[in-house]
This record gives sequence, structure tokens and C-alpha cells, in this order.
Amino acid sequence: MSNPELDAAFADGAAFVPYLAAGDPDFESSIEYVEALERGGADVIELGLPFSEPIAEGPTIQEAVVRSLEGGMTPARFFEFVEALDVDVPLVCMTYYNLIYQYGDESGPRPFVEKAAELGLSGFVVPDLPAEEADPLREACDEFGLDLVFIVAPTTRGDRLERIMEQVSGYVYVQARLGVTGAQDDVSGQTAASLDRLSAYDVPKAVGFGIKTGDHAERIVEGGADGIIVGSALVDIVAEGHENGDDAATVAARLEEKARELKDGAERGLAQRAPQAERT
Amino acid sequence: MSNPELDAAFADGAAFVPYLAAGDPDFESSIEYVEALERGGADVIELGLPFSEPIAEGPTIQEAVVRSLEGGMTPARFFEFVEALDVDVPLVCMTYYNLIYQYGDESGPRPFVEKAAELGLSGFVVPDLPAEEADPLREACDEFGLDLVFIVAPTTRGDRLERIMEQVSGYVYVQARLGVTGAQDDVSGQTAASLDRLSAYDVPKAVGFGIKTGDHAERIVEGGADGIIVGSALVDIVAEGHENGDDAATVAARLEEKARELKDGAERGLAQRAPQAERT
Amino acid sequence: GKFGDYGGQYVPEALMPAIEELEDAYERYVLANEDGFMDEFRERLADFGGRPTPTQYAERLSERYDRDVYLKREDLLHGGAHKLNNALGQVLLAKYMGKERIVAETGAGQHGTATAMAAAHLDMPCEVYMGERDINRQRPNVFRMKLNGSEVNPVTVGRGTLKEAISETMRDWATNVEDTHYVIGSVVGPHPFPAMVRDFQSVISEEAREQMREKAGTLPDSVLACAGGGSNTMGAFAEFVDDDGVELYAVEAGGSTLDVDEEAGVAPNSASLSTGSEGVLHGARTKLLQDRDGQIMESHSVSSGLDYAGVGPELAYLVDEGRVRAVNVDDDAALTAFHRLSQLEGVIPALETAHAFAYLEANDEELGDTVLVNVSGRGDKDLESVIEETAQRDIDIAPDMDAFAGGF
Amino acid sequence: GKFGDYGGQYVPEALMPAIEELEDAYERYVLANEDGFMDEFRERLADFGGRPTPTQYAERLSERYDRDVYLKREDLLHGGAHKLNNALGQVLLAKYMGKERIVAETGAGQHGTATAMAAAHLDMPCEVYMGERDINRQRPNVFRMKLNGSEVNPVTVGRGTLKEAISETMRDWATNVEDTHYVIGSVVGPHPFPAMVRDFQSVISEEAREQMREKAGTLPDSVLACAGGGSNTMGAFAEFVDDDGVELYAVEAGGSTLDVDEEAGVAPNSASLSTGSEGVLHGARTKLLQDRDGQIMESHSVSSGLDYAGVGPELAYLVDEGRVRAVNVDDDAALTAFHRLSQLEGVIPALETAHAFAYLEANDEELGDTVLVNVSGRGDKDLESVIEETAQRDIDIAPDMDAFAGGF
Repeated sequence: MSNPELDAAFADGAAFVPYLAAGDPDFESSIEYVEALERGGADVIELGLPFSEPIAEGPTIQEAVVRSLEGGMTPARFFEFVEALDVDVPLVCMTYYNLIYQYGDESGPRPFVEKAAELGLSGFVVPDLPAEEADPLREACDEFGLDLVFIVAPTTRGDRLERIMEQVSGYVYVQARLGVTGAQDDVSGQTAASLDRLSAYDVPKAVGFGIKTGDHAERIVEGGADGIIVGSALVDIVAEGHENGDDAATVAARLEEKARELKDGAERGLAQRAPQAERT
Repeated sequence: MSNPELDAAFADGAAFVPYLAAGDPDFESSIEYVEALERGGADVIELGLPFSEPIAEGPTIQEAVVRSLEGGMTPARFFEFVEALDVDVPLVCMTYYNLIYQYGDESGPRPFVEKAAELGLSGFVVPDLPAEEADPLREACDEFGLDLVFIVAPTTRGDRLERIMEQVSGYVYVQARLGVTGAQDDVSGQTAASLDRLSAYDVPKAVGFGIKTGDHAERIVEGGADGIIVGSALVDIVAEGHENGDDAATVAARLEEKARELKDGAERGLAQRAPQAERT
Repeated sequence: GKFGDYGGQYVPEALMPAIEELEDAYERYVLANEDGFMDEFRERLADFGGRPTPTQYAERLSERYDRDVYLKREDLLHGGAHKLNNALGQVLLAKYMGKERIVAETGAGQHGTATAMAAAHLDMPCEVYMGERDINRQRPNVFRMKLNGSEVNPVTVGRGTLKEAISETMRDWATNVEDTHYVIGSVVGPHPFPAMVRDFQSVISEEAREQMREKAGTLPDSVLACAGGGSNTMGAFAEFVDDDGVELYAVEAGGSTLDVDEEAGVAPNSASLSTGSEGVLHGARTKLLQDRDGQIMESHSVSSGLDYAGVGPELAYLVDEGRVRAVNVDDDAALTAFHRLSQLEGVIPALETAHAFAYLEANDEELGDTVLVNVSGRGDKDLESVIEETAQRDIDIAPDMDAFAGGF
Repeated sequence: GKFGDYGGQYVPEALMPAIEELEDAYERYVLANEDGFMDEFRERLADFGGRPTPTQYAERLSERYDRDVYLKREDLLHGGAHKLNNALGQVLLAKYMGKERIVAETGAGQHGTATAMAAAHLDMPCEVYMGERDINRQRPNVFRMKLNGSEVNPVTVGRGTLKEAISETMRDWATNVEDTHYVIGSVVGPHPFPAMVRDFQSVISEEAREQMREKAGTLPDSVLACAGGGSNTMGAFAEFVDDDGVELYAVEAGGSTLDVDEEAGVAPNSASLSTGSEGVLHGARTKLLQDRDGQIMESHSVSSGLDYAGVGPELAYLVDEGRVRAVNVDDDAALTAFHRLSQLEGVIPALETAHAFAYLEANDEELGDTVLVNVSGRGDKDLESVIEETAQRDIDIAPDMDAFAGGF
């Protein structure tokens, strides 16, 4: 069901999937930042389309959302943003369901997905859309050949997991711990158990929530993840630059450096995992 | 039942009965003031022993009570005050029942009455002691030969009036209108009707509440009263002098003058009434 | 009109005819239910007031004291305190008597707000006298009275508190006695007020007695109620007085100390039953806080609703007779009990009410297996005082106040 | 979990297992009364909460409108509003589910205080999220929560009001979902919340329906309730929905105007049913105040309790079906109605509640012979707002405010 771009992105087994809110803190800088992520080694980029009520986000990304909205970001601007981006890696739109639902003249997710497909987006992550409510979006994605990524939480088990895994495509977003998005030192969390539960499924597993260093990335990938998703650690760099009034190029350089650290960590993790896997 | 002093005071038919709070605003000045009332023509003087909760008094006398209490007036000081006074007219103590009740070692009114008798006081007016509750005080008064003056209100009729008139001695205090003590321009009020109801009783009728000028006094006596009781109009003079910092002699002179105006008015009223009485 | 030597009618003659008229109305309407007065009163208490109020088993207090503690929830009555029982009764009675105007005094404002509510409900013009100082301490209650359409008349004489407000209301009544009824706020004043207010309030113990039988299967071993003037106290006790096995505790405000300052005329407490002496105030012979001469003292309590130098004559009598035990707790204990009940039971009591719970805390062992406490009112009105008073003390269990430094 | 197209469960996956667990508990304990849950709930509502609340005949309103007006007196419930019905139900359910901690959001503070009371009563640790701006506007309610032992967590993100507090509480829940229950404050959120909160609140109409039969001998021709999130609305309507002859009016806050400022993202009203459009917010598909893109608007009402951009999905459905009429009144009319009810009936309503009475005033002729109005809460909490808002307007019937220039 997955479209080939995302399949390819995860092919090497240590995908680095960074997140930034599109338009944070302004359209132009944000373009530079996203492009810096690619230079730093991003395999897939999650682009946030900010919603006024981001119930799944921690303080770091909430503030990014506020900056982006104050900078004039809207769904229409978001699509302009995607159009303006000069990157080659697949882009996944991360947003809340109401924005997808309201877009266009008819109600329902189809116009939004159609537009996303037109612009070459590869898929969606919608944190407030559990599998139970996902049919209409799933159908639109199928129609236009986009992936629909679902999040699997540490509490997701049994029938629920089954239901999600039937619907997911592109990759599964493995939530490393309970709570909301945000950098956190302890990343061991319930990741191993979650990966274990998912081992039977053939979709790439990208782990997110709390990864902030190359070491974290390394450990996660070593533990069996096919990729790492990093948001808050990168948004922090944007926020800091914004507060200090640093120019966009400087911030972009820092983002690129951080991206490289994370990607390198993931690669190291993969390297260390391979022999172990052979040993068993 | 009346003692001869009060009988004598009302004998001429136009008695002037002024009221002052003893010790207002201080012991020495107050002595001068009371003596000035006698010079001005007082036939009986009502001396107020201030109680902290003077429920029957209007604002003028409430403030006199506050000044007197702040000046250190107590029941013991009150008796010293009476002793220090150099006046020949009968003195009636006006106070609230709790002070009478608490005085001395035994509870009940007897010690207070005994002490009052010893000092030559002629009687009592106790505004919060209706006839129903007056037996103990009445008995003590009888024992020591003092009068107990009762107030008759415009609303006092029938059985109530009967009950009061059985107990009263000295004079009956005819309340000219409803309300609390205080000077007021309209003195016609319900006085005529009250005097009419009382005409069958043989005790002197002194009218109070609201009399402030010689003209008022004249009309009241002409209307059949045996005397007039004046408090607030005199207390006003004390209050004004106190506020202006006038010396006691000046204030005393004003009081004497006011007293004379009132006494003269009462005399005129009597003079006008007499021929009418003959005509019928 | 007497309770032993207490009670009576010590009022100006001008009021006596009105008082006789009221006695007559009390006997006919209240005691004999003429024209169905009591039926209408009880119906309005139910529909407008929210009666019956529950008697609630207090789980966490019961656990704490290892005995069964029940709460009679007068805090749930319309207006937030037992006061409406009386105010509604008297305003309705005034209507039956053909009066056209209501006056009332208020201290903390609870009786004033109850009277204003009742007057609005029954379409009677109402004026409430309130000491200027109390007006400043209890602005929300002043506003509630005004919202209900009552006039609030500031009393500036004296210290500007309840005592002065009562005197001033009596003066208004003496002036307008022919068309006006004075809705007195407690079981005080001249007969028939103490008996009549008790009768209006006795619905508390009437219900509680029945509810205890239902819920506990037994009468309580003891009943606790705070006592200022004593209306919630008599209301909570009345129907238990004949039950010999039920101990009745009137918990007074011990203030900062039971000692009095005769010189200054100040009793830093409101414990008339515990420490007062017999005297005459506001129309009745009762127990008072007075100096040796008989001048009334300035009383004090952290709870302005208990801050009164007198007490109902019937309570004074019942204490002398040994039927009611007069006890007291100080400001600190009351404030701590306020916090304790709020946290343990989810019921924020009036500061008045908190006194009863402070006594329970300190003396639970003497109270028997089953204790009934009258929750005379809710504490919403006291929040500002509680913040201030708590900040001045070191109360372990009090929540952190820092967020509230700005006041309301 | 759907009401037509409305409702659903639009929440982060992390919460879904908890929501499934809650659905299961709802079905077993609430719908099937397993372990006597509903019996215990109803008993606690009676003893702790003071149910039943009366349905009162409003004499002076009836006279004014020349029809029979009845008041369902939820203002008499413990805490001063209908909110306890739900809070107590959910905290008790959390206990049955073995949860060890409660979180809740609050806007004006009414749901927060109700939850804090229920949590104290049932001995459950409780944290309440409240926008910083609301904390500053509603200090007395903040203090009441703290007095009851709850933590109050300020929410500083965004505008700092209810919308943000709900989001923040969901985040806490998503973090602590295993031992924590989220006591949502209205008939909003993901299934089963809308249905469950309705069931806890439907005691209002269950009682009122019976009381109307007793007192009026008939069902009302119309039922009026204010609508913000809609919990008192659904509570007042639920048992009447099947009575075809009973018209149901959900009275929303028209604010200053029904026009919206798309540019600023501000709707100066809270009339989601009257003017909103379908969308997804806080876990459910319902009617919302949103801009063309689907961003949620800042709502507004003189009553902070109605100040919410969404509404319960079942109400949205019933409005679409034509069973409930969505109407609205503006701030001025609500404030005037607040004063009118206070003066005429001696009941000071919450500003929320006043909206229903404003509709009655303007449209009494369409409401039939017998009208039932749900008095969802009392107005004590609103005194400060009322003083401020009244001072900014020219309301004939408002009492003179001069004495209160100093505020509280």
C-alpha cells in the first residue's frame, strides 16, 4: 500500500525523519531550515501544518505552532511552502484533522489530499485521528497514492494494534513513551517492548518522542527501529535562534549540524545492530 | 404615689423639663450646663446616664451618649455628678435598664434606686422598660419614695394605656410622634389625640419628642400639656459648642437662653389656654 | 415570653403595640397554622429554599475520629446558610399581618442577604441596616442585597458593626412601626422573636432527627452547632431538647482569648454563654458580654457572623439548666478546622460553622459514637477573610496562598 | 459513539486505550449499574450534593409573562451549579475503575470547583488546569479548589482560557493515562464523554419532568436552558427529548454580535449551534466557531462559563434534527436578565443562566402556557463581573453601583 518514495527512504534501515513546523518563525527562514535538514541527512521530512489546538504536542512544538500561525501560516500558504521547497526527500504532512477536513469546497478530506498529491507530498501523520475515524482519509490517500502514517503508543496492544497495522502505510510512528511530543533524556522508555510487539509487521518502524542526541538515535536504531523521528530537539534550535535574533543562515547551519549528528547516530546504531542480528 | 417634688414642679401647669446627657462632653462643663438649665427656668431636669446601646435615641442624643462615655461617664461618676450639681429643681435619671439592673452587689434594680434616693434624685425614665417588665423597679422606687415615669406612645391605647397609667408616677412622658428622640419641625403630630386619651388620668402630662422652639412649647402647652420635655434641641447646643471649641461658659449661656425661650413659650401657652378653659 | 428569668420585652413603649400584634400573629399563624400559614411557609421553604437539606454521613471525618460523624447540610439552603428559614418565615408572616415594608439588620450580611432574597421572592420592599465597617468587610453580601432590590443603609454610629445595626433597625421600626415589620436575624430580641425564630429554624432539627433515624438508625449521642446569636444553634437543638440521651453542644467563638479588657470595654471573643453574665440587651434579658457597670463590650471573632455580645435567651436558659453545654474554641482552631473540613469532605464551611468542627477535633472522645454537626452555612463569603487570617498564622494544613497575594 | 455524523473519538492514539477502557466502564457501571454504581452515585448526589433540587413556581415571572414559569433550581446543588452532577459521577467512576488520580480542565472555574469538591469527598488526588487569564478573572474559584486540596495548574499557552486548558488537560492525560482519569466538564470530548456526561446530568430533567407532573399537572410546553458546552442543556433536555409536545430551547451566548472577524480569528460570541459549522475539536466532530481554514476562533461571552468555541455533539445533532431550537441572546440582554431575576424572584442566577431568562423576556409569547427554565447555577461567582459589566452599560433596572466603586 505504501508509495515507493517512503519505502525507499527506509530502505537502508536507519532513516532519519526530522520534523519542523512549516513557517516557523516565518516563511523564508523556515524554507532554509527545512532545506538544511536535507543537507544534514534527512531521509524523510515531517512538515507540520500548524493547528490552533495542538492537543498532542508538548510546550516546544506548541510554541512553534504559535510562531508559525503568527507568521501567517495557513493551509494555502502551507501548500505554497511545499511548492517553494527545494528538497528531494519525501515530505510527510503532519497536521490535525480539522484542517484537512475543512479544506476546499466540499467537506471531507479529499480536496486536501488531492492538493497534497498534486504538490508531491508523500503522506500524512494526523495525531488526533485514530484508526477508528480514519476511513475517509484512508480512502482519499489510496485514491491519490499517498501514505497514511499512524502512531502506535506504548499503550496500544492487541486488537487496537491489529486495527492500526491494517491501515498504516509508509511507516508506523512508534511513540517511545506516553505523553506529548518533547525532548527528554530518557529514551529507553517502552521502546523495546513496542518494537517487539510490532516485529511481526512488515512496515518500517520509526521511533519518536524524546530523541535529542546522536547517542539516543544510536541506541534506538540499535534496538531495532528502522528510523528515528526527531522534532522538539530541532524546534528548540529554531526557537533559540528566533529568541536570540540570529540570522537564518546561522540557525540553518546549526540545524544541519544537529541533523548530521542524529543521522550519524542512527547509522552507528544500524552498524552495531547488524552483527547482533547475525549472532541470533 | 408621686413624690411631692415632682408634683410641685408641675403645679403651675407649664413645666419645662429639659434633658442633657450627664458628662457631655465632660464632667465639669456638663455641671455648668445643667445648672444653666435651672437658671433658664427648668422645673424638672432629666439627666441622662449614658448606655452603650441607646436604642430609643436619635442621632443627636446617640452622639451625646458617645461623647459622655468617651468622657469617662459611668454609673459611679453619674452619682458623683448628681452630688456635685448645685440645683434646686427635681432631677430625674433617664437611662436604660441594664445599667440600673447591674449596679451594686446584688442583681436587680434595688441598689441603684437606693443610691439615687440617697442623693436626692426624684425619679426615673427608662425607655427600654415597658410596664410589663417594670415591677422590680417599681417596687424599689416605692420602697425609696422615687417616681417612675413611663412613656406613652401615639400607638399606646386601650389596655396598654391602662396598664401604664396604673404604674406611672411623677409625670407621664407623652411621646409626640413615633420614632426616636430628635428635634423636628412638625410637633403637632399625634399630640392632641394622645392628650385626649390621657385626659381622664390625673397625673401630669409632659410632652416630648421634637420640641425645639418657644413656639413649639407654646403650642404644646396651649394644647393641654402640663409640661414640655426638650432634649435634642439642647444637646445640639452642647454638640455645636463642643465642635467649635467654645468655652463652657459661652455654651452654658446659650443653653440658659434656649431654656428661657422654651420656658417662656410654655408660659405663653398656658396663658392662652386658661381663658379657653374657662369658656367651656 | 420567658425562659426561666431570661427573655422578656425590654423595648421602647412605641414598639410594644407592634410587639403585641406580633405576639398575636405568632400565636395564630405560626403556632395555630391559621389560614394555612405554616403550610405555605413549609412549601416555600421546600420550593424556593431547597428543603429538606440532607444529613450526610461524613466518611473521612468518621474515619479520623473513629466514630460516626453526620453533617446537617444547611449550607445547601438557598443563600448558603440556615438564615433563610427564619427570613422567609418572618417576611411571609409580615405579609399575613398586612405589613407593607420590611426592615432588617445584618452583621456579616448573611441575614441581610437571606431577608433580601425572601423580600424579593415575596415582593416586599426591604431596607437593611448594616454597620459601615461591616459593609466594607462584606461587599459581596452588600451587592447581593442590592441585586435583590433591597436598600442597604450604612450605620455609621459607634463601631459600625452588628450591635449598632440592631439598635438602628429598632429605631427605624419605632418610627415606622405601623406598616413595617422588623425581621430580626437571630433568636434574640424581645418576645416573641426568640421563640418565633426558633420555631422557624427548628425545621433543621426536625429533619435531622428523622434523617438520623433513617440513616444511622439511632439518634445522635451529641449535636454540635456554633453559637453567636444562636439561631442555627436553637434550630439544630430544638427537636432534640426532649431527647435526654442527646448531648447538645453550643460552640462559641473564643476569639483570640477569653480574657476581657474592662478598661477598653473589649472582649476579644464572642462567648456570651461561656463567659457572659445576665443582663438586658436589645429587648431581652440574657447572657451578655458587659463590663461591671452593664455597658456592652465590643465582642470579637474571626467569624463576623458570630461577632455579637449577646445570645438568645432560650440558649442562656438551657445552659443554666444544664441541658446545653456551652463550650468554645479560639480563632486559630476555627480557622484550622475550616481548612480541614474543606480538604477532607469537600465542604467549605462558613467560618461560623468551622467553630463546631474545631470543637469536634479537640474533644471528639467525649462526644459518643454518633455525632451530628450542623453545617450552618457555606464559606464562599469568607474566602477573603480566610486568606487574610490564614496568612497571619502558621496553619500546617492550609494550602499555599502565594498565588493569591493580589487578593480578589 | 455517534450522534448522526457528530461525535466520534478524535484523540491521540495514546489515549485510545484509556478511552476504550472508559467506554467499557461506562457501559458496565453507568448503563448496567454494575456493582451498584448508579445507586451509589445517586445516593451521594442526594446526601453530599443535596438532590433532588426543587422545581419552583416563579410567581412574579409568571405574572410578568402571563404564563406559568417554573424554575429548575440547580443553583441549589452543592457548589452552586449543576456541575457537581457530572463531576461526582466521573470521580466516582474513576474510583470504580481503580484510577488513582484525577485531572480536569476549567474555564470560569465552576467545573474545577465541582471536581475539587468531588475529589475531596472521595479522597482522590486532583489537579485542575486553568488558563492563566481565567485564574486572574476567577480568583475565588481558584481559592475554593485549593481549599478543597486540589492543585491548580496555570496554563500559559495561547490566550489562557478554557480552550487551552482543555488541550493541556488532554496532554496531561496522554502522559499519565494509566492511573489517571480525565474528568471532562461538559458533554464534549471523545465518546463516551458526551453520552456519559449527559447521563450524569440527565438527573436534572428526570427530576424536573416528575416535578412538573406533580406541581403543574402537565409537562412544560417549552424548556429553556443556556448552552455553552451544553451539559446543563443536555441535562435539562434529555428526559424530554421523547416528549414531542415539549419544545427545547438551547440559548447560546450571542456575545456582543454574531458577526465574526475572520482576520483576527475572533468570534465575539459563543454561539456555536446558531452560527458555527461542522468540524473536529477536542476529540469530537461537532459544531464549531472556526475560520474558513478550520482554525478555531477565539470565542467571547460576558459569561466566561459559556465562553467556548465548541458545543456537545449530541446538541449539534438535535439541532440539525430540528428537535432542539438553537437561539441566542446578546451580552446586554443577559446582563439585564441577571438583574431582573435577582429582583423579581430573589434568585441571583449565574450569568450563564441569565441567558435563558433573557430569551424568555424577549420571546415569551412563543413559549406556550407552561415554561420550564433551568437555573443552571447561582451568580455569586459573577458578582465582580456583573459590577464591571453593568458599569459599562446603561441598564435601567440595575441597582446603583456607586457604593461599590472600590470593587471587592
